[in-house]
Amino acid sequence: MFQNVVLLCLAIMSISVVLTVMRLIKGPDLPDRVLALDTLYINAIALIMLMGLYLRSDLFFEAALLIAVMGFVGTVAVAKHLLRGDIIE
Amino acid sequence: MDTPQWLEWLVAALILVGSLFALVGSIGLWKLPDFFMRLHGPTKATTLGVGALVIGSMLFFSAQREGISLHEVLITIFLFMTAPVSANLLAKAAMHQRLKRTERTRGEPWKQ
Amino acid sequence: MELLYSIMLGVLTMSGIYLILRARTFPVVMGLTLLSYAVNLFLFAMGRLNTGMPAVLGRADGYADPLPQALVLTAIVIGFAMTAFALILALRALGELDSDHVDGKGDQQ
Amino acid sequence: MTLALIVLLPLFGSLLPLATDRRGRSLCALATMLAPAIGMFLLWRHAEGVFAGDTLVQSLPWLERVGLHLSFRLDGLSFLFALMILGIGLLVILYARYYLAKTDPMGRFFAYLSLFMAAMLGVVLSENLLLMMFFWELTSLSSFLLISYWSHSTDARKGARMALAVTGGGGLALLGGVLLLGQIVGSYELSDVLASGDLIRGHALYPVVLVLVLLGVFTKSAQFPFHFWLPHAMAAPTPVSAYLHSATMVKAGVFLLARLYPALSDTDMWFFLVSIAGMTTLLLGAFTALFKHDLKGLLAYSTISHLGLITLLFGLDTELAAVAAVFHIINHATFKASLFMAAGIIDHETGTRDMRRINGLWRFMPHTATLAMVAASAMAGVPLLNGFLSKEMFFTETLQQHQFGNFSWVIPLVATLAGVFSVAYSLRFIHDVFFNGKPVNLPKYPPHEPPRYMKVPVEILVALCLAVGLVPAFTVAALLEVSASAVVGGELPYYSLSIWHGLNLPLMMSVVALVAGVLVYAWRRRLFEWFDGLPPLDGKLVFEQAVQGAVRRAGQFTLLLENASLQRYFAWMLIAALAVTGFWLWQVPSLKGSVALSPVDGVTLMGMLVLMAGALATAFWHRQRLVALIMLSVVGLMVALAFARFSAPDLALTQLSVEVVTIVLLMLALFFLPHRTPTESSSLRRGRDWALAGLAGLLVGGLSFAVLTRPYETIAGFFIENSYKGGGGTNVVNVILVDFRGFDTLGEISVLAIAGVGIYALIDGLRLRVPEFDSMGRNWARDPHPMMLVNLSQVILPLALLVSVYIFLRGHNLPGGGFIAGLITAVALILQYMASGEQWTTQRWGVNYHYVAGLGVLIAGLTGLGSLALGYPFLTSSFGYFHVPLVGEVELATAMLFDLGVYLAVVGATLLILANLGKLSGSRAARELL
Amino acid sequence: MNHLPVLPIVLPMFVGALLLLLARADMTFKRGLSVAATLAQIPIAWVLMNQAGDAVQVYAAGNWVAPFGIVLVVDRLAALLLMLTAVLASASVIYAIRGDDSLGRNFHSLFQFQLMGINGAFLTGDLFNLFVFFEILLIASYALLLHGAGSGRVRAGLHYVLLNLFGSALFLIAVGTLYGLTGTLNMADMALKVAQASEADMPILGAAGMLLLIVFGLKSAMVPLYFWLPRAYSAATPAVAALFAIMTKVGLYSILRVYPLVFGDEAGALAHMASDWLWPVGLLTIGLGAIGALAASTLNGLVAYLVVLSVGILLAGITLGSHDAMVGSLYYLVHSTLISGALFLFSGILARTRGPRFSVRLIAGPQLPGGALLGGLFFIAAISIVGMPPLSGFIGKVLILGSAGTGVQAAWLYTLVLLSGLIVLVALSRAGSTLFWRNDGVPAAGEPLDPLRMLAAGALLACSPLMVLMAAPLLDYLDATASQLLDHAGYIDAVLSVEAVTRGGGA
Amino acid sequence: MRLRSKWLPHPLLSLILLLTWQLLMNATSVGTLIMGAILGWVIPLITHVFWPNPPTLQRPLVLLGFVLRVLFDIVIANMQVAKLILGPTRQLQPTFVEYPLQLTHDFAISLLASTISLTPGTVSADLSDDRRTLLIHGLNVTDADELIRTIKQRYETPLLEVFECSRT
Ligand code: NA
Ligand code: NA
Repeated sequence: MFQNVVLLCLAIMSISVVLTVMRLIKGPDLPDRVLALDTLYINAIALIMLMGLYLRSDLFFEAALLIAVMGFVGTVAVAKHLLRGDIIE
Repeated sequence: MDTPQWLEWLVAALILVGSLFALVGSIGLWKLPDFFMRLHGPTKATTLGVGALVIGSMLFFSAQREGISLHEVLITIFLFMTAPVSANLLAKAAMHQRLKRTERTRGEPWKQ
Repeated sequence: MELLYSIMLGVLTMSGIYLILRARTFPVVMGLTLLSYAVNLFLFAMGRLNTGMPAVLGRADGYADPLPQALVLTAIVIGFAMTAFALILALRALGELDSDHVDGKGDQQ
Repeated sequence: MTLALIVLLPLFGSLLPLATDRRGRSLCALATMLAPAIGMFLLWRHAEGVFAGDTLVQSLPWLERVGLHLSFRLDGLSFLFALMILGIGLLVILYARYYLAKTDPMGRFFAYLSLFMAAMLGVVLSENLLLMMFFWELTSLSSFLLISYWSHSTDARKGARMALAVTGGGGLALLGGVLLLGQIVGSYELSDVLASGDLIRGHALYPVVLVLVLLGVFTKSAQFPFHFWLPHAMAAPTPVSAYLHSATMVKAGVFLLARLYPALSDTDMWFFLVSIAGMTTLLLGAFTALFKHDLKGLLAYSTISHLGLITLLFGLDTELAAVAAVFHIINHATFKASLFMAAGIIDHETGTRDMRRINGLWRFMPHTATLAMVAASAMAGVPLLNGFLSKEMFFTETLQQHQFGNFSWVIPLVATLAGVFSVAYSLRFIHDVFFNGKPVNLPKYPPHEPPRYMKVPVEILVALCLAVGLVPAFTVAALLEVSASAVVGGELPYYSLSIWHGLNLPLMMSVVALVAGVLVYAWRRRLFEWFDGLPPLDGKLVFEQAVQGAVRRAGQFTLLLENASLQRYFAWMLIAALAVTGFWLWQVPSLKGSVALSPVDGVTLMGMLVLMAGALATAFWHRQRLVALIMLSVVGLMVALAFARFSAPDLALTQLSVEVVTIVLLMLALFFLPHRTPTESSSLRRGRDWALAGLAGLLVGGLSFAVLTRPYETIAGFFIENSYKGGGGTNVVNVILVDFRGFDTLGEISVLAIAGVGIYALIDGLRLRVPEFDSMGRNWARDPHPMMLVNLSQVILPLALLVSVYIFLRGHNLPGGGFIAGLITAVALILQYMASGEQWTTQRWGVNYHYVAGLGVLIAGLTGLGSLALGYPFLTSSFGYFHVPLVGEVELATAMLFDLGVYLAVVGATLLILANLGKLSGSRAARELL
Repeated sequence: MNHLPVLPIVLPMFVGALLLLLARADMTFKRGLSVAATLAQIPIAWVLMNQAGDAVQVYAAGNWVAPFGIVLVVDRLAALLLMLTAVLASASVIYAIRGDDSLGRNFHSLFQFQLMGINGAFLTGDLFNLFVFFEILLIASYALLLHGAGSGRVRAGLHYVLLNLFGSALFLIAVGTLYGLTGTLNMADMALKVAQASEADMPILGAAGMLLLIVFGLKSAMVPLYFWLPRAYSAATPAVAALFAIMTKVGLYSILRVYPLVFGDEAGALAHMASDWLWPVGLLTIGLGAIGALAASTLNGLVAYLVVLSVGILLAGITLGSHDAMVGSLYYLVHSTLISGALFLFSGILARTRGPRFSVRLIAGPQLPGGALLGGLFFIAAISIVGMPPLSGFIGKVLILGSAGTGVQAAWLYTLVLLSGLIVLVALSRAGSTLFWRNDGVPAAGEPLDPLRMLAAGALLACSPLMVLMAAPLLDYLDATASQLLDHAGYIDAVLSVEAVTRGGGA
Repeated sequence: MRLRSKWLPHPLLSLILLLTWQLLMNATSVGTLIMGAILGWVIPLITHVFWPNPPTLQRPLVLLGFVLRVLFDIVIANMQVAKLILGPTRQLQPTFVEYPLQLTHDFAISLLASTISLTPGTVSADLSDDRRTLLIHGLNVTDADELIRTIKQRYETPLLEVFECSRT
């Protein structure tokens, strides 16, 4: 049963990812895309956690943590790039 | 180690709620008419959704092993810390790019 | 799964190669990045596609072949170093030749 | 090894003139003469044996594998040539002592001359054919130096280059021929080769060998159509001409013809190739010589003609013809050397060689004139002089030929015709120079006799012409006998050297030649006019144009291939890769192997679709670079997820960290680069590129599918088994990285460190235009350091460092490790740079990342070195579990120390790259604040 | 325990890393350290040459035996190439310390890492490890090629780097496929596995093997993958270009190492699969190299094409496959590497002497001080590279041609080698007479001859007559090298029978 | 704070790090405590150069209450936002609101801005250059003044207490 719930969640998250990617492709502007990318990162955390639950393995915690960190840094970089061009000034 | 039934239910509920919140965030991202409005979806719903998921996972793995598993909470904390800053920077970028807003919007964004 | 994975590799490779064949440094570097993703995934898959078998002793019933994983790790790092170098070289070329054409043709503006 | 000594003495003797250059000209010349003089002596010591018909072979084994031995041979033929080379060489040295101007560096001249002499001696004295090739090419090289002695003159340079190209090129062909000969015979020793004539002639490769050898011979001996280089070699100082074009260089060709005569002759092919080449050359040279106004030009074409004569004689392929050929070699050497020297004297004294200006010199230098006239008569074949004798023999032999069938009369006709012109140009040399009115506008006037000793060599040579011509039996007979018998390789048939053989056809031919020659000379003005009306055909021009044309075409062709277009190079490489792999993949019976496919689940399908969409979007939108970059990071993220999905958490972690750093890097670069890519390639080109890309995709996808569906046996079990036992860790991937294959990792961090250093060097001194507007043409936003970001980054840094430590420490047993930890640290620091700026951060964090990167490599390396002390191989790890009170079991492994090195190298290299890149825009923020 | 095999890799690595730590130290000290470390490679290589003469030396890094760990394998061939590298590098670094090294940052560190990569590629017995060392030598070569920057270098460097990045991708795909089917990375082990591969796997293995050939071909600069080389080599600093003379040989070495072993006699359908391709490719490379040399407009451009040409000759020679051909090819390899190195150095000296206006462009230039000496040495180098006697090129060509037999192959080889010899002769005599003899009368604007630079170039050049004088012992060594190289079973046995050290081993 | 010194620059941070270490290790033992303590001591020593102007905590308990309130609000806010998103979006009333700040300390302002972003339908879009005004975008704001009042009362006041009580 539990496995099925996890699978259901995975399906929900898949829809979520698809919506996010649709926005990513559609844009229309760069900030939209960056926002979608940021969301995609967070969705990815969910996917990873769900996968861990499904496999009953906690080996994916670090990956999730790292996605959070890296997603943030990536978003900051792009946003900074949009604002100032130079991200390290 | 077997997980107690009630805990499984709880975890299931938590992750289901979390997933749904994340979905809401993504729906918002897709559905809302302008960038500034779309910004609200992911920054809140998705963050919370993932937060719920993480807590579910935390409970699950605490039951799986001896002692509790709390480190998942770090992810939630981290997301709560960073989401506002991302949103802030993206909003600034959007204002800088003078993105169109829905006509209903009151108030003015600032010049960057 | 194997077929899907292979198709994915094919598409990834195709996109990378198409970009490599462009005339400007930036797309080429992006193409190389895509290509290195494809290559890493390819190398990785040579240990076959395993589900739920991380090669951490005591954490799973079976273990995926750890060797390709280690190789990919090395390849990722090296690929990063190389991409970085190529990119900065592209900048240097921009500085020296005033062009981002891969052949340094001075046709800016 | 006295024979070797004869060769080696002038070789090393070439240093003597260099050493004595500053001590006076006479001493220099004397020093140069030392080696040939000793050589003469050594030769004389062997004379007895040679004249007794012995063949002396002295051999020192050297390179058995190559078949190259230091073996020398002295028989009649080589004795004759060595004698000429040394004898005329000595005379030329004496002559040159007076000929060279004070400003000409004499030491260098004599050094080259000595070198050349050594090379010639080597050619004629070698027993080993490869050794002979050694010297053969050395003659080309040293003559190149001699001809270009006056290198400031364009003619000298071009003449030398042409001579080198033709004779050196011919030498290469000869090398081919010699190698094949060696293959056929199984030895390069002349004794073996000469004894294997039948074997060689019967071999399928005989025609190839013959053509290759003849190419060497004809180029060297200036046979048509390779004759054109010789006249232009006249740009050399006259002593050089006197030496090279009488007794030596050009004679090397006919020498070889004589040398290999027993091995290669006696076939139709030989006859036709050699005799036709000789005949053509004979006539062409004689004819052209008449029209040369340049004194040396006349002699040059005369030389060509006489070489043609000798070649023709060898081509006639009878033993008597061979005797005649050898005889003419001797005669030509004496009269031509003296004529060149005479011409040199005239040039020396008048300052010009143009016969239209040089007239009536008899009045000014009767002594020289007499000598020259005698020598020229010998050249013309006037009776009582040596040239007459060999010419008579030649005429006789031309009449003995029937191989042309009904056209056999052609040979004597050509011979007579050449004789006519020979008489005519010889007459011109005498009449036009020494008589024929008064000199016209000479640069040096009045000319007078040269220094006494400058004439001595000419006198000696002319005396020889006379002596041989008058009393051949007492002078040359014995020498001719032994040398000619060495050529034919056995007993000689009867021949007579007497002057009078009765009133026979050859004599008639001589008379016709003499009379007609005088007539031709008498009508020369008409002939000159007619000749001037002919289209100019200068071999030099043709050659130069051919070379220039070749260079031009080579350039065009090279540009065609190497058009400096990376796109083209990539396409070449792709096509090559597709071709060679396609060749094999085409042969695969079934791409799919025996292993069943595993099922696809929805989430994975979705992930892969997203990945593919991202990849395609990157390619499609590459013109909008930032958009493409965002798509690229989608792909990066999905790749990480794929790693996680297929049981590789370590890879997922690594991919994630690397991906972000890469994106940051790309963005840093994008600041300076245009934000849009212009449309440059045609749709056809894009179509081609998509097609190539598609094929490459098929290749990679196909390979992957083929492998994934095939059964699998691997050494992986070993790693899983020994990871804990032998490596002390439960994360097998990490143990492979830091232990089983630590060497790879050591290399990998070296790559990182080098990249960091290399990039640092690239950034150093780089100046880039800082864009003042964003891609939409607006000013950049004002705020360089958003406050919320600054504050958050400060909070994150310590936390990230903590996480780094965590990831680092667990790496050995769980996913993580030094590399990922290093990237986390690096990313946290980069966040500081992004949030607060490069200067702000550098002020607070003045770490030299060079040190960090270097230290990382050093620590990792030193860890590996530690095991050496214990007698284990490099990089052997050791680990132990220690009980610490209160804490419990603690594992200490050298692998951790190694991993620390990795960590430092990663941090150092990454920041070396990124932080320095940040400096590129200078202190823009600071400037703006002012 | 004999640790010598690891030294040619580890020594430059340590010195390279140390030089990073000394980034701000006194230049004289860094130069001394770098030169000493490079010179030290010569005795190391010498001892290894002797050791490898007795038996193939196998060193199991990390004490993990083959095929599980990475082993270093020193056979005569590897040792020979180590020696060649050591000599070439010594001359290059000595040349560089007269100023070329300060044109950019961190020259000596990069130089040492470059040596690490090259030596590693020669020593490793593991295919993936070979990839790693390729990357080390590549990344270092990128940086060294760009040392001193300038538009020419950057332009050529961009192509060089990007093409090689693509090459690395192909390398990984090839290695991956081979691993995916054989389950091993050790070359000796892989040879056994390939020999046992099933019919259905053979074509896949073949495709992977050929992909690898493209990678090695790119490094070794064969047709149609050499296009990057002329511009890159002629753009590089002389010391770097001279060292790069060994780089193409790394590609050739890899071909020599991998194909006869893994796809050799035992490989069934795949036996000698590379040869069919390499033969025409080699011949084409000879032809195009010669044509390029004729067309070159600068001296170092010309020399770069001579490098290409020599690759063609070597490919053809290697493909002949016989023992004798191998001996000849190895001799020619040593010869061509050293002499093209010398020519690059001379070219650098000449450029300095002629001054920046003329550099080594093949146009009339100023009157050269010491032109006779320089011209003389150039003349000797040219003779050697053309393959004229009495220098090493002649012996090399004689050996290779002599081993070609008298068949169709020989016809092609003779024709191309001899014709290319003629073309190069014309090209070099044009170049030499223009550079040293034609002058427009103005005195040189450049520098006087530097004795140390001359020594470096002269030392390399001196190897040519030395290789003739010492030809007998050298050929003996090469003879044994070829035997060892063709004895695949011996190699495999040596690699796979190496044992782990237990209990301290006994040093 | 007396504890703050050259050798222990940020005691609070050290404590947080010690706690985080326990979280990361997913266990608490003597070993993890020792290690956590070491890291909690060393890392601030290394990183304190990046903290030029650290905040001073006056009332930790108030902070705790604030955190709990915010967490509660986050949950509520999300419910509301979910409703807004899923419902008809045409009736939404997006608004930019300029919020006058009382807080002056950088860190506190950041905290407030973050809080606003995490809670009901608001996102902190920008901070004025003089750091006196915060620009907030509301997803559905009917009364801007009401919003300002709510924020001031629920969030800014406690933060003022925690970080800048001396000035309130
Ligand atoms: Na900057
Ligand atoms: Na006259």
